[in-house]
Amino acid sequence: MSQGHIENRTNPAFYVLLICLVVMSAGPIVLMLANSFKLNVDITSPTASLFFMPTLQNYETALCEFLPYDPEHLRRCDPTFGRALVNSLIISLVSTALTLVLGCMAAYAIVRFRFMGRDAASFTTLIMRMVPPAVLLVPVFGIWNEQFGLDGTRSGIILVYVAMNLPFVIWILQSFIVQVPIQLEEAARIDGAGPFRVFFLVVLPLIKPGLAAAAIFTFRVAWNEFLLANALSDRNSRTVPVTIVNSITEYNIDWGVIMATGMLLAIPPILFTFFASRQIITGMTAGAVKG
Amino acid sequence: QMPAAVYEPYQDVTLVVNFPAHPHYDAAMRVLPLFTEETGIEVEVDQLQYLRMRERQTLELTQDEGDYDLIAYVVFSKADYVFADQLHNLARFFMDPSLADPNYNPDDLIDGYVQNIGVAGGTKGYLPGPTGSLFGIPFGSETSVLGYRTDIFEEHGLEVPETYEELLELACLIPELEPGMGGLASRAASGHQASHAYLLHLNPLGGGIFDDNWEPIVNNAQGVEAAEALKSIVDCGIEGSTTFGPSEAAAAFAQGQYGMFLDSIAFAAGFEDPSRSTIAGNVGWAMHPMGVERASQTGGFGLAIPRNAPNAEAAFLLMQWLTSPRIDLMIAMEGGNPSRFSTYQDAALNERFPYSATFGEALRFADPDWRPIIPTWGEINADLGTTLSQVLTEGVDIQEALDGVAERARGIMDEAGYYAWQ
Amino acid sequence: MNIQAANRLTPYMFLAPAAAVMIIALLYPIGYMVYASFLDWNPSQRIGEAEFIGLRNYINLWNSDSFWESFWVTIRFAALVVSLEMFLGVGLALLLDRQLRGMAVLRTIFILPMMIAPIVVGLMWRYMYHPQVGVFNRWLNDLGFDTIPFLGDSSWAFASIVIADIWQWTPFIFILALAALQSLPSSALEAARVDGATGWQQILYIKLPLMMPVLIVTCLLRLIDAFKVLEVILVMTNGGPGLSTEILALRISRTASEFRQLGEAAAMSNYLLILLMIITAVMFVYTRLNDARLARIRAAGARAAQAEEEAV
Amino acid sequence: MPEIRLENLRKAYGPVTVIENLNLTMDDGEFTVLVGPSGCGKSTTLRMIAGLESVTGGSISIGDRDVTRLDPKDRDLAMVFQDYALYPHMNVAKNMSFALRLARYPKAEIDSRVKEVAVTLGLDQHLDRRPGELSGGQRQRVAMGRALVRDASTFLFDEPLSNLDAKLRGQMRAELALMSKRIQKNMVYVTHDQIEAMTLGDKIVVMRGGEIMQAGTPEELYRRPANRFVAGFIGSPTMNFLSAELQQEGDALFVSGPGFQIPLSPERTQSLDGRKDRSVQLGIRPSAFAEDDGSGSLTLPIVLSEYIGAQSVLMSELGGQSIQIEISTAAPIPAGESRSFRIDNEELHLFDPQTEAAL
Amino acid sequence: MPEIRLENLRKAYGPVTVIENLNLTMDDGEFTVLVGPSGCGKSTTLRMIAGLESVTGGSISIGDRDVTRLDPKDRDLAMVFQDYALYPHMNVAKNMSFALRLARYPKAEIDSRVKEVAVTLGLDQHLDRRPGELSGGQRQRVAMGRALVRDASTFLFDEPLSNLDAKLRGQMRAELALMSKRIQKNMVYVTHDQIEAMTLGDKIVVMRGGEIMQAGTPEELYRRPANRFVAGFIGSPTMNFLSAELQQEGDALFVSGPGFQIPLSPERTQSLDGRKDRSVQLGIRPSAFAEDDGSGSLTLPIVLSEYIGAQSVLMSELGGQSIQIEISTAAPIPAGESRSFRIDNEELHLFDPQTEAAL
Ligand SMILES: Nc1ncnc2c1ncn2[C@@H]1O[C@H](COP(=O)(O)OP(=O)(O)OP(=O)(O)O)[C@@H](O)[C@H]1O
Ligand SMILES: Nc1ncnc2c1ncn2[C@@H]1O[C@H](COP(=O)(O)OP(=O)(O)OP(=O)(O)O)[C@@H](O)[C@H]1O
Ligand SMILES: [Mg+2]
Ligand SMILES: [Mg+2]
Repeated sequence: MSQGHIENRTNPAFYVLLICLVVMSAGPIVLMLANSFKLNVDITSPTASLFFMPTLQNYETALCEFLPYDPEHLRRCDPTFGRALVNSLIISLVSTALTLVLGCMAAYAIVRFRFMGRDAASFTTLIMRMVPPAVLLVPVFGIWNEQFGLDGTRSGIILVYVAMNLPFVIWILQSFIVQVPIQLEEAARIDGAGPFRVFFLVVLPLIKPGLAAAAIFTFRVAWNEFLLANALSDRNSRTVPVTIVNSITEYNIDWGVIMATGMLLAIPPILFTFFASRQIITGMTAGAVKG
Repeated sequence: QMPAAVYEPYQDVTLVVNFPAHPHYDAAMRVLPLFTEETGIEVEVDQLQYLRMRERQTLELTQDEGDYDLIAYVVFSKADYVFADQLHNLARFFMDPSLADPNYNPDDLIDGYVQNIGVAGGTKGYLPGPTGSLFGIPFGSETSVLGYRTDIFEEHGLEVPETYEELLELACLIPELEPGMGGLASRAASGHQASHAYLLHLNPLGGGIFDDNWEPIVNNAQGVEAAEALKSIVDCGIEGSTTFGPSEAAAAFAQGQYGMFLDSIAFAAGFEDPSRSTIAGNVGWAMHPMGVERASQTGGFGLAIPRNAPNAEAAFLLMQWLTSPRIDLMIAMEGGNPSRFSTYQDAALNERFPYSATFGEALRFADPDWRPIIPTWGEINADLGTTLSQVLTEGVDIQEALDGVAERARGIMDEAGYYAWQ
Repeated sequence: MNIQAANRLTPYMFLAPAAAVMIIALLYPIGYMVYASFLDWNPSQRIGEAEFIGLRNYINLWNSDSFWESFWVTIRFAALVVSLEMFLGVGLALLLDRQLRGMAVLRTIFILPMMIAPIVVGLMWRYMYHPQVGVFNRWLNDLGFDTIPFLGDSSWAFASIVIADIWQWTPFIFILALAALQSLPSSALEAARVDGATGWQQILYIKLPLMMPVLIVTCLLRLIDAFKVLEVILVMTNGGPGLSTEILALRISRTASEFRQLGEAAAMSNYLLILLMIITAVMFVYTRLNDARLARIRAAGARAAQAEEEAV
Repeated sequence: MPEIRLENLRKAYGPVTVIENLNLTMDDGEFTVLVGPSGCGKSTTLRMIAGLESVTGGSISIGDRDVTRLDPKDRDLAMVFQDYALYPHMNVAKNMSFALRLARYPKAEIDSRVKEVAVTLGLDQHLDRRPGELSGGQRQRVAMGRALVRDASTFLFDEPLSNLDAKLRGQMRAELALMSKRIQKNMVYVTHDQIEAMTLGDKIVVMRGGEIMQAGTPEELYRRPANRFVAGFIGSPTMNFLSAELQQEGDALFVSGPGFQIPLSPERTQSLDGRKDRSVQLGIRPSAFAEDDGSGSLTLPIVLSEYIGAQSVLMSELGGQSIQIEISTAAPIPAGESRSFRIDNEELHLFDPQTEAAL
Repeated sequence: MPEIRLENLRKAYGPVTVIENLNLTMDDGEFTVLVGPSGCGKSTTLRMIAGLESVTGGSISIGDRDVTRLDPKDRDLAMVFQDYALYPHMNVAKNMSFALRLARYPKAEIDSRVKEVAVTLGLDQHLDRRPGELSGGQRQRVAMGRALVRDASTFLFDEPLSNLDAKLRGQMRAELALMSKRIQKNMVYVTHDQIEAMTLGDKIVVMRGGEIMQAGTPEELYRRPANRFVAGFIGSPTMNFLSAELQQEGDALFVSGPGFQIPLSPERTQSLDGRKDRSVQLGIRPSAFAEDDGSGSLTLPIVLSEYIGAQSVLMSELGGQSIQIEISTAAPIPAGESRSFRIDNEELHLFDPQTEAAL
């Protein structure tokens, strides 16, 4: 019943503010986009203006292996981008899905059950989030290699991403699960659902906004993570962020290509965000309980 | 031509090599298919950004069985890898008649490079000497040279500087002659970049980081002079140049904002590329100017064979092939950095890259000891770099700053055990 | 509210998969790392080869000026960044919590900064802060002002990384705050409107209190992450000028990879860990105490009520 | 306190129209009760008056002011929500005082008002509980309290007593009646309780499927329902409906059906002139039956008998159609017997079978 | 279907005890109705039977099985929650079929059951709406439907009809009565509606402050309330209570107070022997008054008169205490007059003023 709000006549100041904010937020990205269509000589020029000859050269470089022709400015095509893209997609999606499922199960346990070691579990989880990846790198590499035999595999990377993101997901979802009216769970239990079905059939659908927000973030981390991916992946499982830094050598920051690759690289997470953020909707529990 | 019989035993091998993302290696990779063609050995290249490559190698080399047969390493990795006994001593291969090419002509390799990059175990541990031996072969190495704007120099009738006095004078004269233009483009950003720029001047001006007993001497008169030189160069640069890394410095020069540029030869090609540079055709090259001595920086990459390489012999064959005179030239023609004097003298190459002869000449003065290649260097370097950054941006007193660096460096060295024998 | 007599194992079953993953892939390596902090260990060694040196790493750090300088830079950075981001992120969420056409696109735009690879973000900002080429200084120039040494002066550099971080991470708070907002019971808001609450009052008295659980966790998580920011600053300033932007995470990563002293890096991150644990524990204890206090008040009220009822 | 006028009010959720062309004026100080079957649009109407639901068409004005697009906070009204809508994070006292605190009432006054209302509602023991720690009825009382502490010019109540026990409900009803007399504010009240509707309302509005069927005083509705629907809806137990025909015998008009033939009064006969031999719907309230001693017109078999203290509800049959009878009796009437009843002519309601309008 | 036994049941929330030592047996197939003032612990009792609330003390058994610590899903019961607790992300059909789907009923059967119940509840038009798009009463019906489709051995209803209109409520009541006859399952039903309690319950349990005041058949409770509380709680309008004294005059015993003196029957006199001259509480139901022609014992002034179709509720005064009278009248009785009434001796209830127990 709560759907038709009275539309406030929106203040014009709201739109002005909104436009300012959009400019602030998107400005750097627009600049990036613009630069991705420039030659380096234009990018680093202190005098170049808004007007420049757009060129697709940078994109040609980034995507050379997919092009039916050989771009003439390019002397050699790095053939790993496509493979890295596939790896990145698989690793990010799988690890996001796993993290969410495992994470919200754990969060649910912590929120809804009283059991021995509950606070300890919850606190430890948070602590684990605090360790910087830089110091984990060497132990993780050693353990993955020598003890798990997972080095160079996608599963190895997925494992570490899931572990790294779990504390975040567990903590953030806790606060969303708390808000699900407990009466719904009670109703489901009366209807004969065991704890798992209560969770998957009733709780999970209702924390969609929280899940979506967590998913956006988890996906983003998995998609952009660099340090561990570099250490744990081999040629075949390497992800895009690792390949992109190849364009940054000490002597030569290939601005155009980096911006182009950066833009291309941002497309999957943007699409992901776009669809995930549609799940952030209001009124999930409208009409559920009276009170 | 090497008889194919040498390669026969390795027909089924696929070599995995680890290369940095670097113009020289890009050039090498364009030539690489020829190797497979000639020898039947497959090669897979794993290319990474050079710092990442180093990180990965560090981890990889501790394994029992490694992934890589042949690695390219950054010069300062030499100390770590050799110390941890992770590289093959190349003597083992050069002694093996079934592997070593009699026409390899090692004398032709640029000594400065070999000493700096390839040899370990001699003087001070990281330099050549009676106790030293060879662990790697330079491949994609660089040295410092002076680039200048021929058009500007011509217009104002300027002489190409031969000595540091001339250099420093010009560095501050150009901004006066050409308002808005900086003198000498230099790195200056906090940390490694500032330190690097400082070291560029330290040796030519007669200074050094340590004396022969590992006592820090950065704070002696020469050290201070080098810092003053750096400061005056940066001060006579364009606004904001204190944040420049090499790419910004190069970009500023390429945009015509500087009259001179003193850094690695690796930048030369970029200045001639109109998609990156507005000054193509107007760049002249000269040797690194002389202070009390001529000493150009050396650095870059070398090739080595890890101890845990699955196919060490075949890897050696590839290494030898890549650094042979014929292929060295071929790679140079593709835009790589030669490792051999003969290559620099090659007429065809000079025709293609007119500055090659100058570079070859500069390399005769390549200094392998412009900074220590020891495990504690990373920390000292970072400290030196941040302290110099404070000198450049906050006007901290130079002597005081360098005294501090020396003191802390001594502490670091002490802890690492360098004074145990005293 | 729950009966958990029937199946005491249930919570453990829910927890088990996540716990297993975290123990294997996180706790175990962390154990190594804690152990490593007592070692003189360089990454070319295996852990067994490293020398045990007791607390020396900790003592060295404790006596190191630059460590403390980094430490304070980190604290300043985290405090500033997190409070500004919370403010902006929550504000933005409140602003955009309405039905407008194209809202999905608008939200995506605001989330965008978080989605760009950190290295690219760092480069972009370095580019924008560039003394000649950067947009900011070029605007200043065009408007006739002096240029600003965004990255070349220690205070400006600090401000610059704060701005970049806010730009990049406000979306994090924004998404979570938005999700929290959208999960609010709409009926309470309707009641507030009827009760005469203005927009601000609804925010202050209804929305914010109801979002609080999410906001607290968000703030905590962001704080933790702010202590771990690395790539963007690395690319932008590499910690400079001087040590003005060298936050601990950067120092840790450099100690591990540049200085190759894993033991010291581990000790440093343990210091950081201890600090964060203290912050978290304080928040934990505070909320617990608060809850307990409220419960006590209510219990007292209830007892009084019961006593009265019995007396009647 | 000015009058509220709804003009051509329309509300649709997408394709579903739930309020259709509603016209209603609630006079200054009037107590209006909305009744109607579940889902007929009572809450929606209330929420539109409150400004919580956007209006699809038509207009709402309070006094001379068109408030159709005004924000709830500017309409100066208090409301009890059907689903309570308590603030989950505030205790009972805070819930009740929220509006007053927003309006910056002095603290002492807030406290005294809250205290007073809480005592009336029997909530004074629970003032520092959160809603989650209350029983259903207690929550509803908090919702009620939140409106009662206020000074608004209009009060909207959406089934405010549905979850209270009879006694409390009686008290609250009395309280509301008193209040409505005392403060003379506009009150709009939704209820399913006949007694509430009858005793509280100055005017009762019967709705059905988003339309108003009849609006008038309680007695009007009970005595002169405008159509079959209102007749069936008002009064409990509900009116019995029988298919019948109007038959003329001489001057007299009879309603007759299988098994019965009841003469109509002369006035009735006159007004129904021209309808003779037409079929009609005959409505008789269960309470219209009175036992008589055999002289009455109807003898009915008792099929089922329910005794609810001092009163009996009987199920019977008339011409194959089952009817309900409610009479006061001292003792239960056993099922299976037959009894004789009479019906007052005034209590006969006739409706057109097609239009369902009263004749 | 086996009997449910609550033994020494106790429930406390921290320091607040809400159920105190409850003992109750609900027989196999019995329809038990819980009534009591708001907040007395009805819902809590129901929820403990369901297994949703942990038990602080005592035990619950169903048949021979002690279920005190059993999970709800293993108790085989269906429940209508007071606050509905609908699954907001499922449409009406999904809500109703959830339990059946969990139990893996064949799809065709699920569909037919849901369809059937939905028709009964008048929800068949709304099967694919989400709860958020329903009116309050429609939601309550969905909650009801969710229980009705099930095959459970015990049904728990927590005020399931409170938000429905009279007509629908009547239908549903009939439906429930039928169902309880037909399927002979245990039903426990919480309501505030007297009619529901009286007509549906095989047994009514009156609670107050977490304790049982009286349990028995509806007639028992109405005719022979065990104490003043039950007497006041059952019956609507509520019983009038007057402070009085027992006075003996000769053989006859009188209850008398200021302004009245009513003789007691000889049986009564006998059973009250030994109490003479003691003060008592006299209870008279409003419906116990009957008009007579002046010969009666009481002449009362009519202070206020409310006419609610076929019946009048009168406010009067007796010895300074206000009383309520309900009588059937054809026409409204004007206030201000005085009328004469008689009271059947059977309808006089006497209570001990201290213990409140019936005498
Ligand atoms: N979490 C809680 N903490 C303290 N007291 C509580 C809590 N939950 C319920 N109570 C109290 O327990 C008592 C019994 O509540 P219950 O819901 O059983 O009442 P009820 O008989 O169903 O009332 P209603 O008819 O109003 O629904 C109430 O007085 C209520 O205030
Ligand atoms: N969001 C919606 N979309 C479609 N129909 C809706 C929506 N909300 C309400 N309705 C329908 O509007 C009608 C009127 O609803 P309303 O809540 O006004 O009924 P009501 O008269 O208050 O009923 P009740 O007595 O059951 O509370 C109902 O039939 C309901 O199903
Ligand atoms: Mg309603
Ligand atoms: Mg209840």
